[in-house]
Parts: sequence; structure tokens; C-alpha cells
Amino acid sequence: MLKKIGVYHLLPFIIACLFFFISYQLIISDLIDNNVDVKPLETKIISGAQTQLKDRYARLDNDNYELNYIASIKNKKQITLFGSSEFSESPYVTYNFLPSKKNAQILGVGHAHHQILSILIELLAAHPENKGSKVVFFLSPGWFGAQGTNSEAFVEFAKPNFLNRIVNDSSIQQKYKVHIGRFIDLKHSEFEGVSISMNYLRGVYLDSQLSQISNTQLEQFINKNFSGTKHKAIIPKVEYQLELTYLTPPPSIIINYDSIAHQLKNEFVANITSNNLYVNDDYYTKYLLKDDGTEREELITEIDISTNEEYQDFKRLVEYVKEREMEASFIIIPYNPYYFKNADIYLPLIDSLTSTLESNNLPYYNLYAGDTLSYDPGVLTDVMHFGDYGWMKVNKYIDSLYYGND
Amino acid sequence: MGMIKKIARNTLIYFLLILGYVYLYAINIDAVLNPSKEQEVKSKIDFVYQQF
Amino acid sequence: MKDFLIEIIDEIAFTRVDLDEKLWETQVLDSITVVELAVEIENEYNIKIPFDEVIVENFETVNLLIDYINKKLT
Amino acid sequence: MTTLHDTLPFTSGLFFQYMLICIAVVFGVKYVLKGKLPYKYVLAFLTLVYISLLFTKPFHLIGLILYLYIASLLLRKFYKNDNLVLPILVLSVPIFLMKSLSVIPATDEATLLLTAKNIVQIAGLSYLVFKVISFYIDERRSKGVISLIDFFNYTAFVPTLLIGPLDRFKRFNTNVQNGYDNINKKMIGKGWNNLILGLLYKFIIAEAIRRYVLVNLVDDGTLIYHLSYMYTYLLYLFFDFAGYSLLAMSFGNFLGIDVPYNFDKPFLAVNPKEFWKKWHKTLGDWLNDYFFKPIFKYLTTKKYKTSITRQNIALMLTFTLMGFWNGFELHYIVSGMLFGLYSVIHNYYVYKCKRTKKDVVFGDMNSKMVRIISIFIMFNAVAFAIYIFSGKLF
Repeated sequence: MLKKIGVYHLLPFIIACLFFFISYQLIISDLIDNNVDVKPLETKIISGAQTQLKDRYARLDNDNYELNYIASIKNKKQITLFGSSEFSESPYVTYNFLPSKKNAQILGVGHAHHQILSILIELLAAHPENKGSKVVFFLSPGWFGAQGTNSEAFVEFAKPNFLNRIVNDSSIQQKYKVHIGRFIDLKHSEFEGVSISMNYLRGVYLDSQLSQISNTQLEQFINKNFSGTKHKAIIPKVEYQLELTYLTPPPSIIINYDSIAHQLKNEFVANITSNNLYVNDDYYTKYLLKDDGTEREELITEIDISTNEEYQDFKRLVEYVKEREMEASFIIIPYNPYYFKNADIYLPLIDSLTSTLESNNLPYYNLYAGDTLSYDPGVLTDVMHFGDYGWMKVNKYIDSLYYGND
Repeated sequence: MGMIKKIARNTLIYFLLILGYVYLYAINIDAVLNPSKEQEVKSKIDFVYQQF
Repeated sequence: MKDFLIEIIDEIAFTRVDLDEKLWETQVLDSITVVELAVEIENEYNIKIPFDEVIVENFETVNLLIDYINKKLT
Repeated sequence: MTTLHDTLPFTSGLFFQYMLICIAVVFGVKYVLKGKLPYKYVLAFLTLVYISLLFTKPFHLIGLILYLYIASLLLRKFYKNDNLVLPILVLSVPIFLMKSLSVIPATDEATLLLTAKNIVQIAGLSYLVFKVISFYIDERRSKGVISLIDFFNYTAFVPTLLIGPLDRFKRFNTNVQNGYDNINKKMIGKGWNNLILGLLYKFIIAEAIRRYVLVNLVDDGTLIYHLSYMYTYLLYLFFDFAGYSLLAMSFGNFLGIDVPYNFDKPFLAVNPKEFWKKWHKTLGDWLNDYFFKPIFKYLTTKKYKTSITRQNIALMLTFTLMGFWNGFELHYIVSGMLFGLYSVIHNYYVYKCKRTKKDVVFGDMNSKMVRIISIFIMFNAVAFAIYIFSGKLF
């Protein structure tokens, strides 16, 4: 019995494996490489004038949006804001308010789930353009609770052109590529139809890990030989040819932030009738009221900074921002402590964020509040998104930081 | 069937199985051979955008 | 009986066979003609031959057929 | 849950996981529990798990099996006539419902029709009904009760549920009665051989043909395109279907059921008769035993016209039925009739040869040469009929 299996199955299987390795080494790898050589790739050129000087792109859906985003990074008169679900259409949101009031050039990028890894990829894609750029990051505490970027958001925000550009840019430090590659490797089973640049980045990560036993031998073999770093030559180059636009701002206009803000806050508080959580009525009835008429209760789960994916992404982002000498600032969005009764559980995280920023000399505006005493009602319109009052505080901060006005 | 013939037959089957598995399933050979073709990357996780 | 059988096989398959000649193996009969033969036998001897008895063991030679029919008749 | 209930046999990783669990359970009961649980109950339980958790329409399938069980029981008890037309019609009601409903365009606003369609369209229905017809015809005179559990195991056996191979009750039930004794080295060896060949056929060769040839053919309306589509589709269909049948056999083997084979080098067939012994053999045998033979016998008894005419009429009817069985669409029916025509031509040729005692087409040609030419003609004739079947032309 055993002999039969050995002779008719084990032996053929071993011979077949040998054949496969030999034929791969001799013929197939050559075939692929040759095939690659005969198809020289043209550089994809996206060109045009900068047209988007305010407002926001929820996602960078087409070449024109990409072009305007890259232009926004390159244009040192324009500020680029990176954020997620707090970005809305309200006239008080920074990218609406400051452009309309004082002709400032400000573009917002992102919507829900646009987290640090996606932002880092967008910045890396603009590596040749981003030296000294003016950028503002809106950090949501929810990102850290979500344990990093999810694969669906990655597919949505990590545009093929951007990834291709990162792969082809040899002046980008390897550690950033490894960082993206690690994410792709971690989530690779969740992707369908992985692109070559994704495979390349994954290969960069796997190469960096080769000394450690992280994968099976076969998988390593496959990654190294077929889809890893070997085929960089066939990833198309992407170039943006930009014509920047500059607005001339009217001579320093002084905006009375405090009075507008005060009025907005009073209106907000006066309009709430359904609750005493300082949450607007619509949101409250829609999300916080359960079917039986009682109030939903929710607590924040504690997180471990040392293993938190989003926190690792944050540290990489700070490194990169420093390296590129960007004029960067960070806005830390609070949780509503009237609703999240244990909001103080995130204070250590917020401390780590601020101390990292301080040690890197990066300005930040921390609105996080661990309890109701330190929370300024009206900053949030609900439990985690800025209200108009909150936006006015942010506008004042940005105006003073980037335009030197109070 | 003779012993040699059977061994040869099974060797061929295993060889084609390995080859086919690697090229059809383990790697994206299409992407390697036709890099110019735009590839659509999808996430298998059907993520519903929620409020929280 | 054997004359009838040899005659009828000749009529159906255009072949004159001996008593021990193999009918299936030499392809004198096939799955179509064997049904005809069965029907002819049914009519001649007034017996019923179900399909699951139209098999090589009963129909391979004329001699076997004669045994089979006799068994059916008794 | 919606995705779970889409797991048709051999279509997803989940199905293979289910099969592996089944095999583990059966082996576990055999070796760990020393076969204390009767095999047929274990088999029925595993099948029920599949139907209720993974199959698309669990209640519809169970309902169908119950209908067929009760119908064949009643027929066995109360219908003593030799004429089989009525029983076959009664058992085929679900097929008629499904096939005729699927011809009516689905765009119809009549929601009643859509609901009706939704109820009767069950994956694997035609195969199930064919199995039950053969069961009824073979067992209608047998003594003793046929229990629901035996009937259920036979009709709903998961590896062959969707598209065969079509097994026979007597053969299948002998395996079930042998139970754990059937799970032996020989059967497992056979299962393994079927498994590797089946995987190769279906998931490697057929998939490669589909992915790299079939979908890349550009329909420019030329003859070249239609010819290349014809041959590619034939090869694809063969490797996919034969691979599927081998996998069904393989998992059957691992569970101790010696599922009959369906394909055996069909492209080396020299004539239609041999072809149907090599291509989808279990269907060919079924049509021969339960349709061709009774009709031909009926015509012969009635002395309808001459012998050769009777043969040809029966052949033509049989293959036309096969066409209708595939579906009531025109291309299926024409393809079936085309296969009928092939058989009629060949049958007439054999008749002529026997009658004149010489080969009326090839004369005294070298027999090896005749064989090669026959294979060539047969292959192309099949390719053409399958091309019609594919619905590419109309």
C-alpha cells in the first residue's frame, strides 16, 4: 500500500515539482522578462492648469482631480486639508469659509475612512512636489479605535496612478514603501485583482522580511519570482504637468472670529430640544435614540498604542512630514464626553500624539476633552463631527498660523 | 497499464496541476504579461460605510 | 425452435449463424436488433421478456436463447 | 447567509470544505466509532446539512423530493398497467413546469409567473427527475418497501446532485447497504486518481481554455471566428464537464459510493453509438434504457412500417427528447435533432452494410484508415452539433 502510494503518487509528485522548478528557471522566467522588454512603456502624462482653489474632493476620482490635488500640494500659496467624515458642505468649514472671506486658497481632500495611511500615500505620490507644502491634518480619535485603514478604503483612496508614482520614485525612502507593502501583505487575502504596483510594494516589504520566517517557502518563491520587486520595469511612470494658479488676496482682512463663533454656539445650544448631550436633534433621534425610546449608551474601548495600526501610520506620517519640511499642522478632533462617558480613556493616546508632535516641533490644535468639564459644548455637532462653532475655532487657528492674523 | 506509463502519466498530471495552480490562481499572470491593461483592484470585504 | 431462431436472426441481422456462434461479440446483434429479436420471440411463443432479461447471459448464443425460452415456457 | 446559500456543488471553496468535513465524518464514524452509527443515516444527515445550509433553495428541493417519493410510491401501489407513459408524465411534471416557464421571457410584468418560475427552478432538477424515473421503472415490480431515507440518499447524493453522473438506484443502494465496508484502500485509491484528473480537467485545462482562448476570441463575423469558437467551445465543454464528473466520482468514492463514469476519451469514438458510450455515458444509457428501447419495442410490436424505419424513428425521437431535456430553446432542440440525424445516418449505413455484406462507403479500404477517417468525421460532426448547442449561432 505505502509502496504503491510512493511509486505512483509521491514519486511523480516530486518529479513534477522538480520539472516545474527547472522549467521555470530555464524557460518561463525568460519568457516573462523578454515579454516585458519588448513592450517599452510610455510615461502617462496628465497635464493642465490648476482650477480647484477651494472646496473639497471627497475622493480623487479622475485624472483632473488628481492633477488639482498635486497642484494644491505644489502650490505654496495653497493649503491642503486632509480629513474624513467631519468634512461637510457647511459654509463654515475651513475650505469654504476662508476662501470666501479672504480669497484664501484651500482644498480639502477626503471623506469617511480617509485615514492616515491613505493620506500618507497621497503625500508620497506628490513626493517631487511636496517640499515645504502647507498641509493640515484632521485627526479623528475614531481612526485609532478602528485599528487602522481597512482594505476597502485602501482601494478607494490609493489610486493606481499614485501607487505607480510611488513605485517609480527612487528618491522616496525605502521605509515608506515597506510601510505600505506591509499593509498590502497583511490584507492581501482581502484584495481581488491585485495590481502590479501593489505586488511590487508587497514584494518590497517581503524582501525586507526575508531574513525572518514570515511566509511559507512556496509563497516566498512565488512572491519573489513572479510578482514581487522583479517587475518594476513594467509599472508605468506617471507625470503631472501643472500650471499653477495664484489668487491675489485682498489686503489683510480682519475677521471677528470670536463674535461669529459665540453667536453660532448660542444658536446651536438653543436649537437643541431633544437631549442634554449637546447633540443636534436630527442626529440624536436618528442614531442615539433606540427603538424603545431610550438613549443609546456607548463606551470607548481602550487601545494599546504599541500595537495600534493607526498609531504606527501616524508616526510614519510625522517622519515624512518632517523629512519634507512641510508647513504642517494637526487638528485633534474630540469625542463628545457627554455621550462617551469614558472619553478620558483616550487621554494617554492624545498625550502620545501631542508629545510626538511637540518633539518634532509641529504645531497642533488639541480640542480633545477627557470629560464634560473640559469640553466646550458646540465644538461638535454630534458625538464626533465638528459643528460650525468648532469649525470657527479651527478657522481662527489656521488663519493665525498660516496667514498670521488673529 | 504498465508501471512506467502510469508513473509518467501521474507525473504529467501533477506537473500540470502545479503549473496551472501557480499561473492561474497563485499569481496574476495577466498583470505581468499585459501591464498596459488597466486592472481593477477590488476589496473582497464588503464594507458598509456607517456613521461610526 | 432453433430453426425459427436462426431464420429470424438472418431476417433481422442478415447473417446465418450456428447454434454456438457468439451473437454480441461478433456484432451480429446490437442493442437495437436485440430488441427486435426479443419482440419476435415474445410474439412467437407468447411470453413476456422484460428489458432486464435482454442481457448477454440469455442472448449470447442460439443455444442459450433456447434454454432461456424453455425456462420461460415452463 | 445569502452568500452561503449559493454554494452549488464544485463551484466554491466552501463546497470543497463541506466535502472534506463529510469525508472526515464518515471516516471518523468508521474508524473511531467502529461504524456504530448506520452508514445510511450518517449519509442522509450530511446531505441534509448541505441542503439546509448551503443549497440555494432548501425547502424547494426537499419539497420536490417528497413529491417524487410520494408520486412513485402511489404509482407503485395503484398503477398496475404496463404502459409507462402516464407514470413518466406524472414524474416529469416539475421538468415541464421549469423548462416551459423558462422559455417565457422574464420581463413579463406578471408577478405570479415570476413567482412560479422561482419556485420550480431548482438547480439539478432535470437530473433528479431522470433518476426518479429510472428508479420507478426498475423498482416498480420489486417487493418490499423502499424507505424514504434510501430514496433520499439516492436522489439527493450531493456529489452527483447537480449534473450527474446519473446513477441507478439498485447500484447505488448496494453501495449504501455495504456501508463502511465500501470505504477501503481500493476505493480511496480510485477516488484520489479521479480527484487529481478532475482538478486538472476542470480547474486547470478548462479554466485556461476559457480564460485565455474562449473569452479572447473576437466576434468579427467571419467563418474563421465561428470555426475557432466551435472547436474551442467543444474542448472547453469537455474538460469542464468531464472534470466535473471526475470530481463527482472522486468525492463519491471517498464516501464509499462507486459513482459510474461519464466520459471515456469521447473524441476517439468512430460512430454516434460509440460516442454515446464515451460522452456523457450515464445519460446515453438512461435514454437508451428508458426511452429508446421502450419506444422501439412498442413500434416493433405494432409492426409499424419496416424494421429500419422503426429504428430510425425511435432514434430520432430519443435524441429530440434529449434536446428538449436540455431546455425548450430552439438551439437545444436543433442540436438534439442533429445528434438524432447522425445516429440515423449511421444506423442506416450499418443496415446497408449488413444487408449487402460489404462496406457501402469505404469498400475494401484498409481498416486502420477507415478508423482514422471515421474518428475525423465523428469529431467534426460532434463539434458542429455542440456548436449549435452552445447557442452561438441562434
